[in-house]
Amino acid sequence: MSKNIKVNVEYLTRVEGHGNIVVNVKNGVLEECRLEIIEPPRFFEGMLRGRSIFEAQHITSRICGICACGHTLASIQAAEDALGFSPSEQTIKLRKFLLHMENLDSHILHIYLLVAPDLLGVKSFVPLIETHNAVVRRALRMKKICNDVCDILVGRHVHPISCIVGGFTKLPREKDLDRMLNLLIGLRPDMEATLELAKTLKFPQFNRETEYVGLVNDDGEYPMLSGNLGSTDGLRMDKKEYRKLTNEFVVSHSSAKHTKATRESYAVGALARFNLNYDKLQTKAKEAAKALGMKPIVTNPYLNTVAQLIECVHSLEDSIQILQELKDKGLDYAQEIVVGLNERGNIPVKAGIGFGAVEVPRGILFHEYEIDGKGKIVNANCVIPTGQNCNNIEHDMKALVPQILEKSQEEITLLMEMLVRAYDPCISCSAHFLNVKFVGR
Amino acid sequence: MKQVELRESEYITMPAKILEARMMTTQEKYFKIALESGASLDHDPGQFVMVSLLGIGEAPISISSSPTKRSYFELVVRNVGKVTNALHKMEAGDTLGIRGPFGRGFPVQILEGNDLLFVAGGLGVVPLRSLINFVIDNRRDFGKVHILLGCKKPADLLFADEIKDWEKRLDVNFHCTVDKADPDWKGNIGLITSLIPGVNLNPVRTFAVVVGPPIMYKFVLIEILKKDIPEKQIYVSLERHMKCGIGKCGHCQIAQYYCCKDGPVFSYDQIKGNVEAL
Amino acid sequence: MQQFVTLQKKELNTFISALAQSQKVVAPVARGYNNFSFQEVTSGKEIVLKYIPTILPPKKYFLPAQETVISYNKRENSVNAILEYEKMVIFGVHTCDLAGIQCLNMVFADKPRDINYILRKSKIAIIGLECNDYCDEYASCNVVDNHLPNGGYDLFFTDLGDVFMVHINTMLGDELVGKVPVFKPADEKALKALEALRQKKRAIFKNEVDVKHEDLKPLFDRSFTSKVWEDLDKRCLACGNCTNVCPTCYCFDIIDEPSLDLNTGARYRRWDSCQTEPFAKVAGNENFRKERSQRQRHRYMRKFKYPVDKYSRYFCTGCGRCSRTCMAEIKLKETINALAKEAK
Amino acid sequence: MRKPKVAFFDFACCEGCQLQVANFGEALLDILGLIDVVMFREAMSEKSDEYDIAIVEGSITTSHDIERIKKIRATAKVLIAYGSCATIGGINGMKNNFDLEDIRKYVYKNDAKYFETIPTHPVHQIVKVDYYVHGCPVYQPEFVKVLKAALAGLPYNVPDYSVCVECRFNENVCMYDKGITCLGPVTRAGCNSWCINNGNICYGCRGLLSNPAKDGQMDILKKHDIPLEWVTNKMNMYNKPRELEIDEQKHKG
Ligand SMILES: Cc1cc2nc3c(=O)[nH]c(=O)nc-3n(C[C@H](O)[C@H](O)[C@H](O)COP(=O)(O)OP(=O)(O)OC[C@H]3O[C@@H](n4cnc5c(N)ncnc54)[C@H](O)[C@@H]3O)c2cc1C
Ligand code: SF4
Ligand code: SF4
Ligand code: SF4
Repeated sequence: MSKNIKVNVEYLTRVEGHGNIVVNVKNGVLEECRLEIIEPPRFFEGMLRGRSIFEAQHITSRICGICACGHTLASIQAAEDALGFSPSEQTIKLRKFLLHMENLDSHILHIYLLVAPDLLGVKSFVPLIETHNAVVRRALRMKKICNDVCDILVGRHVHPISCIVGGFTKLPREKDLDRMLNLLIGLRPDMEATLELAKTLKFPQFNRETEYVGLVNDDGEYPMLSGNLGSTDGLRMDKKEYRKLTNEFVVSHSSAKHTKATRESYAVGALARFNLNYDKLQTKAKEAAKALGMKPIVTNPYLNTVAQLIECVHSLEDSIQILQELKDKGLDYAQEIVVGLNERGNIPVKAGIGFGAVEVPRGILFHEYEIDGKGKIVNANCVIPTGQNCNNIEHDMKALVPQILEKSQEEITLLMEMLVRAYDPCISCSAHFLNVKFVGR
Repeated sequence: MKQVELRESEYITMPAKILEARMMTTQEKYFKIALESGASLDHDPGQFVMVSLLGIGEAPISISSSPTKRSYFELVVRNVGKVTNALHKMEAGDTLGIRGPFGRGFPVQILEGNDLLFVAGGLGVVPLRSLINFVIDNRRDFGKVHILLGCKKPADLLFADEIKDWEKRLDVNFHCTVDKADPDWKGNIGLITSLIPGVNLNPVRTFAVVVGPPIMYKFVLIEILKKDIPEKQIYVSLERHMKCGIGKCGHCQIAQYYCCKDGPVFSYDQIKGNVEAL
Repeated sequence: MQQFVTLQKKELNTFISALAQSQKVVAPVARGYNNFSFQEVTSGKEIVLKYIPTILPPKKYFLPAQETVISYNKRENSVNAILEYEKMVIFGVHTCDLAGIQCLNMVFADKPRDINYILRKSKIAIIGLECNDYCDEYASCNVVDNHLPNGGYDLFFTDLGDVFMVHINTMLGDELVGKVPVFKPADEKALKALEALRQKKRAIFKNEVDVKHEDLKPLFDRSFTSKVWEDLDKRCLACGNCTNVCPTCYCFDIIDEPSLDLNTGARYRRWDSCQTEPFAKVAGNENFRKERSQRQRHRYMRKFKYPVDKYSRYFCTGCGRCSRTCMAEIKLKETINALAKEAK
Repeated sequence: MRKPKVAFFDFACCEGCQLQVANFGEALLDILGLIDVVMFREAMSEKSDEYDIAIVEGSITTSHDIERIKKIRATAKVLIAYGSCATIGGINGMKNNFDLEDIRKYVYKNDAKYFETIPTHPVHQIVKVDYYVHGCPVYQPEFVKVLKAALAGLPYNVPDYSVCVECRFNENVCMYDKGITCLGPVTRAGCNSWCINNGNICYGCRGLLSNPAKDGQMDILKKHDIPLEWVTNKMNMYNKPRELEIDEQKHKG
């Protein structure tokens, strides 16, 4: 068997940000296989220097419009950690809810608009408007509901407005809670239909032993907003030590830095969380997992999409539960904070370092800030899920290509693209922060 | 919130059809329009209409034809923005909406029997033409008639054919000037103010009617006042931003006057000393 | 029809809740930081009785910030005039705002009449509420004579401690009172208390500026070229807040908005502000009020001079909103005093 | 009538503005009824070099970007700058607060040489822009307005009055009443005072008014005892690249 294959996917589509895939097979031997990230660097990290720690959220939210709420929450966590400020129970609850909405929104977008076209054999959701109109409408409807809930909760989903260091500048009123609850309860039938649809979809078969990394904790809650770092290889450490885990290094072909933990690479994201914390999922989510034939530990990266769907069920149900609790207890509106006053001494400022580790749709996201005595940022670092996954994707590709060499070049290309897309890479995010360690070329 | 349909409203437009449309200069387009109902617009010289294009907006445009023309009316539109640009794309056979006529036109009853001095600069000839043609159509009812016309260059001259006709008439004293001539130009060269001193008139029984761009008024009025025409006998037509045309929206306000309702024609006496008017 | 009735204060809730059963009721509610706003209420408990003028005056119900005036269909070449309205009761309108509504009534009843305004107005019942004392230092209702009720309401409430004295001014007011059996005929004692309050108010409310009521207009007649406007030019941000909150500012823009099919659509009017730069601009880049000083002068003239020439009435109600809302702290009373000082 | 072909392009940005399109819900299908989207990399694999309307997101930050945007301009009949990054430089412009060499070294250390960068430019500083949709992110109702205008071939005028106007319509308690500065008075409206409605201040993401009242603004700061630095600092978050135009005008003048 001597075959030459050259795959060069420029401007990978249906992912957020710019990426290229390069595969080079000569005489049946894989010579080159890599994922290039070519998003223009935006220097967020450099730009943060000298800004007030209270502005970090506003700025870092703009790293990525898709996971803006995730960046917001990670940034706030790091900032509050640096300031030694503990948010109230109510604030934490609302933040968890926000994170769920982001998770739901992002997963729905990914499942329906980015992955489904592959599985249904078309180039994008646009042809589906003709062939699967009801499905497209459902997807858009579900997405809109998440969006509407975010509008009520934080002003908007893309770059949330009211969620800042210290708490919320505007708390939902009683009728707002009702509106959100109604919207989410109304989402249930569409979620059921989505599960039914998922049962009919066929995913490529490919397994590779992988180390899965995510937040873990000892209470009964599926950890998203807080916890320690853990892995399926048994790793466990405090979030402060995240650099030991991520071991970032730069590779020449990519403007996103790569990471590795105990093995040569690791994976983060819905599948990692599913594998690590399956037990803590909401009952309905577990039922969904069963129906979809998912049981930890799943090592087929293509099934990340299915793990996302299971998380959707979890996020929806957990959100409804949180809303119910908030409604029963009632919100304390005295906690509504005035933006800007924090910067003027409401929250005392001291020099320090703070860490944020939050499970965002694509995996664990780290923010770290060092501030001076005036609350100005002197150093900033972010490690983005896709940056962590990049290395793992390359290892997956290297394992996958020899298994599918028999296929046509188009099929190979598609399978590679689908693999990358399964990770739901957010390349615009990952290209923006490159710091830490650089391993020379 | 309830929404109901109203049978009457000041904002309702009358459907109208363009009978004829042609470019007059590079910037101005001429339209001959008739109401679809067949009714006459029945306007006074100097009044204007709101031209409505659905989905685009409305613009106040002076009626250029004399009310003696009953079955149609004429507009001349300069292309300056959204509505006027869209109007320029329209041709004969197209329909548009009309509201009006609005405003107070020239006081024809007062002018009757008197000598008249018309001074028009640039686009000012458009509204003034409705009065000039009305006077010409009823020539016997008026005294001496002087027409002074000015524009930037010969190519800007509007209604050139008609003007030739005015020029030829024995019962009209006509002069025209351009700021900048071209080789074919045989007439006067210079600002319109230069024509005024040469007019031989009797200030006691002369009424001056001046229409032109804002900067023109100041200088023309100085010259006219030098002729000892009483302030009450000088009329101007002012242009202001307008939205409703019925004296509510506030855009066209000059002191206590709404230009759309109390104007656009004012006597000098009415507005002199008003720092915002001239 | 009884002229005066009383309502036990604790019964206000019953009255409002009962009214809210059958129609929309709006009343002042708190927005924090000593700001208030007219909002829909379903019970009397939400209402703040002691409030300073709301952020937006009740004009927002009479002349909505944005309203559709026509809808159209291009393909069918059809144009329909539209009225948007809502039947409602406004509770708690201060005397200055009653005056504001009266001013708007004059403008929109002036020919050609504005049908939209007039019809909408006829669906709104107005319940006034007396101010027993000054709202704050920005108010100047005395100089324009709006500190005492001068009509313009269906019912008028005066807080007399345990009871409200309620003046029934119209048949509609009588109907409202008749709907809920909580009102009693006013007794002698209550009527005396009302008279005493009015007396007391005459002592509290004093001319707020250094100019007498009748001298305001002549002052503005003389003030066209005042230096005071130059000073405002430097300070004013031209943000338009002062006109938007003014109960007697009614200028608007007319805008077409096609629907997504690009065939149908609506033409609506929307509040506009003479303080913004493009307001008086015409083609050829001529702007008749280019400078902020000219625009500020225009605003003041539109309160103290032009309407007096036209309607023989000051169009400032003394509510103080423009001063309260101005970030640059341009204050109406100060401006008037500065003009007066200069004129001396 | 043939449906106009629309292509989306992204430069340095967070792609949140493109996401705003996906957030329309089912109304998106109505929009897609009017136009033929031939390229939308975030959600579509189809590619095309033929389009009538180019919707450009993101700022110009490399010399490669300059070439690319020029090509897009040459192909498109209508170019819409979409989102603050494209219309005013936006958050990317914060980079211009620093020395470029310095920031490159800070972020990429020894590898800085691989990452070429130029000062952040909004699109109109490089090529002609026909329509602007300001905002970080864009306000969907305004985008719909602009799209309709572009399809009808009509101009869209971005409001040249301040955010305060809309803020008053919404009856928000003014931030200055709370003792806080807000860029609303100098920022052009059109977002329905989105941030203030939700308890935050205006950061000026839609760009400054054409004639902001500088003196007045200073006055206010003095009155509220707010250091000027605080405001310039906020201004420099979104509006820094504006200086490049002012510099240019100085050169020309
Ligand atoms: C009483 C009166 C009679 C007029 N007669 C004629 C005429 O016979 N022929 C003619 O070509 N023009 C006439 N105009 C001017 C014409 O109304 C404006 O040029 C037109 O409204 C501009 O609209 P637009 O949508 O094309 O421009 P826009 O795109 O809206 O704006 C372009 C410029 O015009 C200004 N403008 C906008 N709306 C108006 C308005 N309603 N009034 C004045 N300026 C405005 C804007 O401030 C801007 O500077 C008249 C104006 C008035 C007030
Ligand atoms: S001018 Fe000022 S004080 Fe007078 S009515 Fe208007 S907002 Fe109130
Ligand atoms: S909060 Fe900001 S936008 Fe609103 S009125 Fe005050 S300054 Fe203007
Ligand atoms: S309020 Fe200011 S920062 Fe917020 S969206 Fe509007 S212009 Fe942008």
